[in-house]
Amino acid sequence: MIQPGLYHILFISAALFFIGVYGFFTRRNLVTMLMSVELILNSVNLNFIAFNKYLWFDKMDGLFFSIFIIAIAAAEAAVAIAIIINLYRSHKSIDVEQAEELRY
Amino acid sequence: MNLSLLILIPLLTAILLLLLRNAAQVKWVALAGSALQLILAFVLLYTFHQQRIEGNTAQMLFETTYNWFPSWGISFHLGVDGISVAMILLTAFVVIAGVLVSWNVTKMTKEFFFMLILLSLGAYGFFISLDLFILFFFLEIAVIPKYLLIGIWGSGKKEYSANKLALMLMGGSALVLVGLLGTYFSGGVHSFDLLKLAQLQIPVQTQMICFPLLFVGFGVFTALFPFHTWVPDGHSSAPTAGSMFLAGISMKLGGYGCLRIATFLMPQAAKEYATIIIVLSVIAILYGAFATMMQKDLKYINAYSSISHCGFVLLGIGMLTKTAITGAVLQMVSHGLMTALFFAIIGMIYERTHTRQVREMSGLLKKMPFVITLLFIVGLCSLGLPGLSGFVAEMTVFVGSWQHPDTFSRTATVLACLSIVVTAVYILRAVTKIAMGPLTESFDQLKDAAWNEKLAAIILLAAILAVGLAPNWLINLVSPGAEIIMQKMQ
Amino acid sequence: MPNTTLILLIILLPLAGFVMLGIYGRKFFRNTSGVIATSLLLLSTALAFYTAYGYFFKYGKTGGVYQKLVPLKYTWLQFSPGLSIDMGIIIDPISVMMLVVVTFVSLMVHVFSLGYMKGDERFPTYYAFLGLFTFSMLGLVVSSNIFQIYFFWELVGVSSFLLIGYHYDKPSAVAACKKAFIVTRFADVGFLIGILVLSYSSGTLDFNTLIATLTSPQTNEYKNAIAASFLGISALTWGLVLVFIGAAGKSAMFPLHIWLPDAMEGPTPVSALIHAATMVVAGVFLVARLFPVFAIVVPSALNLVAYVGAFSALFAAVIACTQTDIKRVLAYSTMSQIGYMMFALGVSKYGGENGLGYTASMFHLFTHAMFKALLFLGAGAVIHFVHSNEMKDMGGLRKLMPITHLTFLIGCLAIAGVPPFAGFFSKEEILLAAYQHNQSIYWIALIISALTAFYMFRLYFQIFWNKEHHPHGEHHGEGGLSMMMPLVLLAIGAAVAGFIPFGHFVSSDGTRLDTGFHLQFSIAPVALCLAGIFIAMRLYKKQNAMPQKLAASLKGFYKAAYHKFYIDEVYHFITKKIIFNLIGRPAAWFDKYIVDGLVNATGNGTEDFSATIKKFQSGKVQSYAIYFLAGAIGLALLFIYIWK
Amino acid sequence: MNDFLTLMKPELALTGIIFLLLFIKIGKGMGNERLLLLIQVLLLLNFLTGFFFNKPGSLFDGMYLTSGLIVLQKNILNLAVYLISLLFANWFKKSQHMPEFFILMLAALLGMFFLISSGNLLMFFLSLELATIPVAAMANFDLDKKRSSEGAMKMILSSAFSSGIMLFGISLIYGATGTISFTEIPLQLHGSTLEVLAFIFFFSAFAFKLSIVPFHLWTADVYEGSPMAATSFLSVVSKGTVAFIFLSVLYKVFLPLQMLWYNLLVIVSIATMVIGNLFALRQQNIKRFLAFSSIAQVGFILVGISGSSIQGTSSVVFFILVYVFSNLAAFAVADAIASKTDAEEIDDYRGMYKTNPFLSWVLALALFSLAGIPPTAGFFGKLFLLTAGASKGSYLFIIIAALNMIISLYYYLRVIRAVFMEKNENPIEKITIEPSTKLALVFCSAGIVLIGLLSWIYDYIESLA
Amino acid sequence: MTGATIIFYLLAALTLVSGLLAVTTRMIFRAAIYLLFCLIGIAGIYFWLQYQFIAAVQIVVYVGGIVVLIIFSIFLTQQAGEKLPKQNLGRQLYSMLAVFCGLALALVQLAQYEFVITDGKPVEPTVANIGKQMLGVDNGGYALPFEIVSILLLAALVGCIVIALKSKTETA
Repeated sequence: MIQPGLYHILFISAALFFIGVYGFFTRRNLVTMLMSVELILNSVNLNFIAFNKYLWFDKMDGLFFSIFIIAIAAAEAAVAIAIIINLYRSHKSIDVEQAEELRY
Repeated sequence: MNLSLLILIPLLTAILLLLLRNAAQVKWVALAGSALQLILAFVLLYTFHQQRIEGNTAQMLFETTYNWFPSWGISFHLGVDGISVAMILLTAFVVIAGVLVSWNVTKMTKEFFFMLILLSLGAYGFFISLDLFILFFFLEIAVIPKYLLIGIWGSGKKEYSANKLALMLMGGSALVLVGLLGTYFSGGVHSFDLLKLAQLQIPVQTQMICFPLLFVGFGVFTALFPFHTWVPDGHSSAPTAGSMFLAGISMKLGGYGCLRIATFLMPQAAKEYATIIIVLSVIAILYGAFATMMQKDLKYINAYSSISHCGFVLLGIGMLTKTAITGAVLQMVSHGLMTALFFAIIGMIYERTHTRQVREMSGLLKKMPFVITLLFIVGLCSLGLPGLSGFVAEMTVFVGSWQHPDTFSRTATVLACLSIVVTAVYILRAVTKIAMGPLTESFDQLKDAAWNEKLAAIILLAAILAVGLAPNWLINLVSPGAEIIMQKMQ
Repeated sequence: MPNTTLILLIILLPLAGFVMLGIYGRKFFRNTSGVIATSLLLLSTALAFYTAYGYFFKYGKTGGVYQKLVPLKYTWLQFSPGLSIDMGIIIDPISVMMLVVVTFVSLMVHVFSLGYMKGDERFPTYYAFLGLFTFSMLGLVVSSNIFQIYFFWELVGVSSFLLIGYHYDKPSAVAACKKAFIVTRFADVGFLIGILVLSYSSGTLDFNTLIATLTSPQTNEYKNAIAASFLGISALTWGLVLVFIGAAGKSAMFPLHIWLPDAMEGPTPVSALIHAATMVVAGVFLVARLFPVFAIVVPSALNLVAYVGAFSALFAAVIACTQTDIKRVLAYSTMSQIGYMMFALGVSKYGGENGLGYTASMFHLFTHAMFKALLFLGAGAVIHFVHSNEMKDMGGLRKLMPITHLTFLIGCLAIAGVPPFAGFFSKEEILLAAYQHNQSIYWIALIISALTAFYMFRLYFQIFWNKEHHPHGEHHGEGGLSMMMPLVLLAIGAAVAGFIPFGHFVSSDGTRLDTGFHLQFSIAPVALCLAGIFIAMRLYKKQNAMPQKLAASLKGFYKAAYHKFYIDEVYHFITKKIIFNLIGRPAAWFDKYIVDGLVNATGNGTEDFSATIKKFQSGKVQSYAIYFLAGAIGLALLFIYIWK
Repeated sequence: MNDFLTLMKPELALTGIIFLLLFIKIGKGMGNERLLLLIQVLLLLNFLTGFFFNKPGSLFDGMYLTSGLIVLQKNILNLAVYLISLLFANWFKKSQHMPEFFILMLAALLGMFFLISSGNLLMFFLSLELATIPVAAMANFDLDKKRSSEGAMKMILSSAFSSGIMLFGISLIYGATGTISFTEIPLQLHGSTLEVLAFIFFFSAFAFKLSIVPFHLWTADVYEGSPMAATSFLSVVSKGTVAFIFLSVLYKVFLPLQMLWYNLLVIVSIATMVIGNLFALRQQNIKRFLAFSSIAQVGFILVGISGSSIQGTSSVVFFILVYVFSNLAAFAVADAIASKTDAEEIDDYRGMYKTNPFLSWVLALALFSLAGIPPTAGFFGKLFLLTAGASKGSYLFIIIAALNMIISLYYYLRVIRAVFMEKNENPIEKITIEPSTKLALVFCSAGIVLIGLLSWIYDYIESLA
Repeated sequence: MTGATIIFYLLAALTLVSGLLAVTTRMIFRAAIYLLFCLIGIAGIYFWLQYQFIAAVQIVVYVGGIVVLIIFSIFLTQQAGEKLPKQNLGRQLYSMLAVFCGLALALVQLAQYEFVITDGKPVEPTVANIGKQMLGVDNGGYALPFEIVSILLLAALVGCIVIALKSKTETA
């Protein structure tokens, strides 16, 4: 095991990113899809922090970026959940495959 | 003479039409507008002639330029030479005749005449513009009126035909557009101005790309084989005036474009591609003629024969001699007048007999001598009888084509000549079947032409005779224009 | 000098008649149109005679040679410098002769028609058409420009079309006029291409210049025209042969003759005018017009003319012997006689004594116009009387129609070549010319002259002798003065025209040509001709069974001749089966299913494609996301690894 | 401080309106009709003030940029929103949550303003989210319709996903260049493959917003499900905005990668035109139809963008201006019909000309403009796009683009055919439209006809570009 | 092999494993809990990187906010004990393929890229520094983004209220 550094974190973040993407592709439950989105956003955050820490420590752009991402994630999650709940009311289901009325 | 009048008058007529409520008013306003166009066309002819006599030898007369999108190198640049004047005269004649034969349109009268006038606006604009952009603008402006004329007021499988026509013509203009853009950028001056571009030496490589685009694009309009299939369906489904405009004017836009833009701007490529053009046009001439022979519907007959006749236009252009090009322009004028008259007459017959099937008609000469006599005359014009315009045009094309001494062009000319027999066959088959023989009983009560129809027919016939009996004025008008195109060739 | 205005008037008066009667006839001149047209033409004829007199006896000759005068030349259509269609008038012996013939015969027909067409519904139209035809024919004969001749050539064709189809409600008439137009049109294409070839070779369309250029071996044009060749034949030969095709079409030479018999569907006076005396000789006239070029430069083309003419003459004569419709007999006889004129030209040489054939041909043209018009008008009178064209409905008419009988007999004698009627002299010269230059044609010509006599008298006897006629229904005599007068006038012409010293006026090079009468030489043809008459008399003077027996014994040959050697059927096969089925139908099919099909297939294909890809828009948001990522990765891969 | 007020005037004005609406909503409330009138007046004023006291400049250390062109773009968007408030009056009056709808719409518009003005990636990202999330909520405003919430769900999830991808790209750009400022990024870009990857991930967010194939699949579903006002906002305003910022991002920020993005644009624009057209071909639902047609339109916008910077910019801005009029008019007619008769299928429009000539003509004009037929402005718009795109000299590209115009004409004509030509026993009843809507429709029609013919409009845009 | 290294690897393992489980487990409630662990793992990495502030924000917003929101919504919409429906195999395979390609591409690109390091003076990410810059107006101050986010949150709130209040208006 070598000394962990930038690349390690980048790899972790990339892996996490694609784990999130995988979840987004395969989870049929809307809430779990939303969870996958959160994973994606978190992996990006990790990227920003890592770059800020290891490369561009003279400014705090990466840091601020991640802070704002977190805020946005919250807002997005709130609206998404509101919509999901609304959908649940009308569809009586939050299975994404039940919501395929609009197509072709 | 201010050329923008040619645009303004149809435009004002169209706007006025929109404001009217009463169908009778609409008709008279449309008639007045088109009469004004005709007068204007004559004034133009006269002043043009006057200018030439006074020794004004500029390529284009009455040039006017207005600023329009200067950043693109677009200007509202108008001007005419003899070729354009001839085409404008043709348009004016066809328009007034078209308005007259549509006198009995009852369905959406206002919209109908509005579309007709809009179509004429497009044609005038096209013929007088010296800027490729506005030329294209006017070319496309005419597409929608055509579509609606066929689709709303047409008959038969009108929606299909209207669609086909609009799409194929748009396809043609799409190619034209690309060709124009190529020209625009290759010239190096970033200008759409025809005269400016003409002074440049467009690189041969660009010419080789842009010429076919332009030629085929415009060729679609003028029924270049194998892009002609909109012609039969479109013409046969259109209302009478629509067919007249389509065949009389619209198809000429293509020929004019091939000549004025493709050939004029890109002489080297025109030479290179001449063989292909000649082959295609000879195919169109013969194949169109033979296909016509098998048609049973009058409008189809005329539509297919238009393919054959427009083949002469392209043949003339492809031959690239001054006489042949003059002949091509003459053929455009002649075919425009003749086919408009033909369609007008078909319309009159159809309105009375409610059929266009040749085999369902017989002996009509007895009941409507005026209409049928004109049918004879126009048929004879179509097969190139001396004294009518078709003869003058075709002979000029033939003589011009024959000036090429090589075997290929000679063979092409001979083949093209053969078509006049086939033309005689199909014209006579149709005309004699309709006009002669025992009268079909159900047509016992038919009436001859009404005043408006007579007037329309006589106007067109007068033009046909004017070209056919005294062709020299037209040739003298046109051939300097052809001369200039040929000079660029050297 | 010729008076241009007067000559123009000759041509334009009939045109005036056409325009006036064509537009206003039905309204204002219902009954008077015949008189108007006839008087216009009378004036025209008078002027023509005056002009002929002036030309032949006053100003035509310079230094003993008849000149080609061009009193009028107006550039009608300028193609390019040097190449233009001029509307002009050329005055030379043959054109002047034709002016006289055309106006005179036309006048006769006009007069005859006053009675013949009386009461017809479209009386004004009829005279308008006659006027148009006369105008075109006159324009044709005075043409100074080869394209001008084509111009009037076509007009003649169309007026012929109109007149043949005059009884437009009769399907057979419609078919006939169509056929006439199309067949001649087909030949005209040859003419047109020929014109193109000649014009390019000579660089001009003007007759005088054209002939001058092509017959003088030192000009460049001449050298080029001889040098340029296609398929091993010089351009000039091609040009002349093609022009001759046009001429053959108009003049009903084999195998382009098929329209002529059918053209008899037109009113009989029309047949007399167009299909006997004037239009059909246009071809001969055309060859005569270009004769110097034919004779001096390309004798091979002239040979073709000779053989085609001779064959047509024989061929038509054989068929004429078997026909039962009197007008058809006359039609075939016309074809045969024109064949005579043609080969007369064909065997001729240029200049002096050698140009006898030329003179003879023109002479025969002249006399033929007289007696053939006479025969047709006579036939018209007969048909008017019995209301039938078929010989079987006739017979014994000699007492009922004495004037007709007499004049018809004169016509028959003239055409058969019995001295001293007109036909004898002209035929004599032709035979002489043939004998001098082409023996084989001479023998054919002899046979034809016997055949001619036979079929003409077969006709004559069947009409006027044979069985007794039992007229049924009302009886209206022979027809009035208007019908009889032309017959008499023409009969006089047919009787005495032969005595005109034709060679003094018309010869290949314009010089005076003395044509003598050679007794020894005439014996053979006259004997043959009398034999023919005798046989016809034996067979047809009394009603008997011999003709049938004879026909039966000839079996196949008779049948073939009766069916005109099945040429019509061959044409029918070629047009209907080959052109329609093998070209027209496939072209229409190709257009409908291939060209149009491709266009539609493009449309349908696009729609189908659009329907197949619709499943990508599945409504599944996760699939969308997969496409999203796949798209991004795909583009990234493309631009990182492939398209740098 | 003075600078702050003038430079950020459009944003401040919008914020003011948002809060005013919020207070009205929280307070005693107002009748829908009066409130709508108030909003319309406010928006009109907002639009008009956009023309005064403008000057170029930047604020917040270059985070916020403005220039004549940007102001113009904002004005165009303002105009579009004002037109929306007029055109969909029918729907607004019936809606129970009109003030909230406007709050969200204006918030999104505010986000768009910031987006156009953004000077660094953070601002870009935040305003993009601000421009998206409220729209997703708006999409759900037909609360009792299943389709509406399905559409909203698809939109919010897709956009979250696309944000994730974009952020990943941005993080890589940040890592590679060390800056998020638009002015500094181009100095640090060297065209390495990581940058290519980052750019493409970044680009995919634009592609998502602009509905570029293959990132477009959400579009039609969301358009169909959403209320017409939201749909038109999404298709006109939102797209226009993203196109605007896309221009400056490509021309300025990623200038060093020009070769890359040119080729990229060629590929995706061809794909977009073709796929958009092919899908539009067989749509029955008018909203879906317009959705796919607008995808195809984006393909054309990309052609223009691929051209050189000045002509590309001006032609795209001009086209968006035209597009605002044409697309809004089309949507408005569809909405007028749908809100009265529930007819959303093209077949329902058959024979409409008999009963509703005015609406028919407006629809026809709008569709012709979208199809690019003269004399409508769409012709000029498309032609300028193509001309700008042709400057790079790739004929095949332009030919494909031009041929796509034919396919698009085909389906536009399908609607025209239904309206004008086909016979129908029971055409749509005569529809009475709100006077304000009628006025706006007339205004749109006039715009469609005149914008192209009056060349100074284009010249003005070009002078700013 | 220092303690820090070991801690890092442990945190990494925690993050990745629980992340993976969060997207694969078929018990929805467990998925939420795995997500929680994953987020905590990330917070741990932030701590490890000595970015305490962001770590704190992570825990407060994510763990305290979003995950709770998610769990609430799970309760609202689904019985907690129920197993999630299975995704069809095709979709899974395609997803895996896409994800694998993406991951490979990203890793390769990241690995081969040589990042440059700034030569500037490090700025300590202290709360004071962050706060100052967050509310600053110039010199890279983040006041404007801050305001944008606030508007966004406001709008999100309005949107959520409208959408979520639906039942109330229905009953009213």
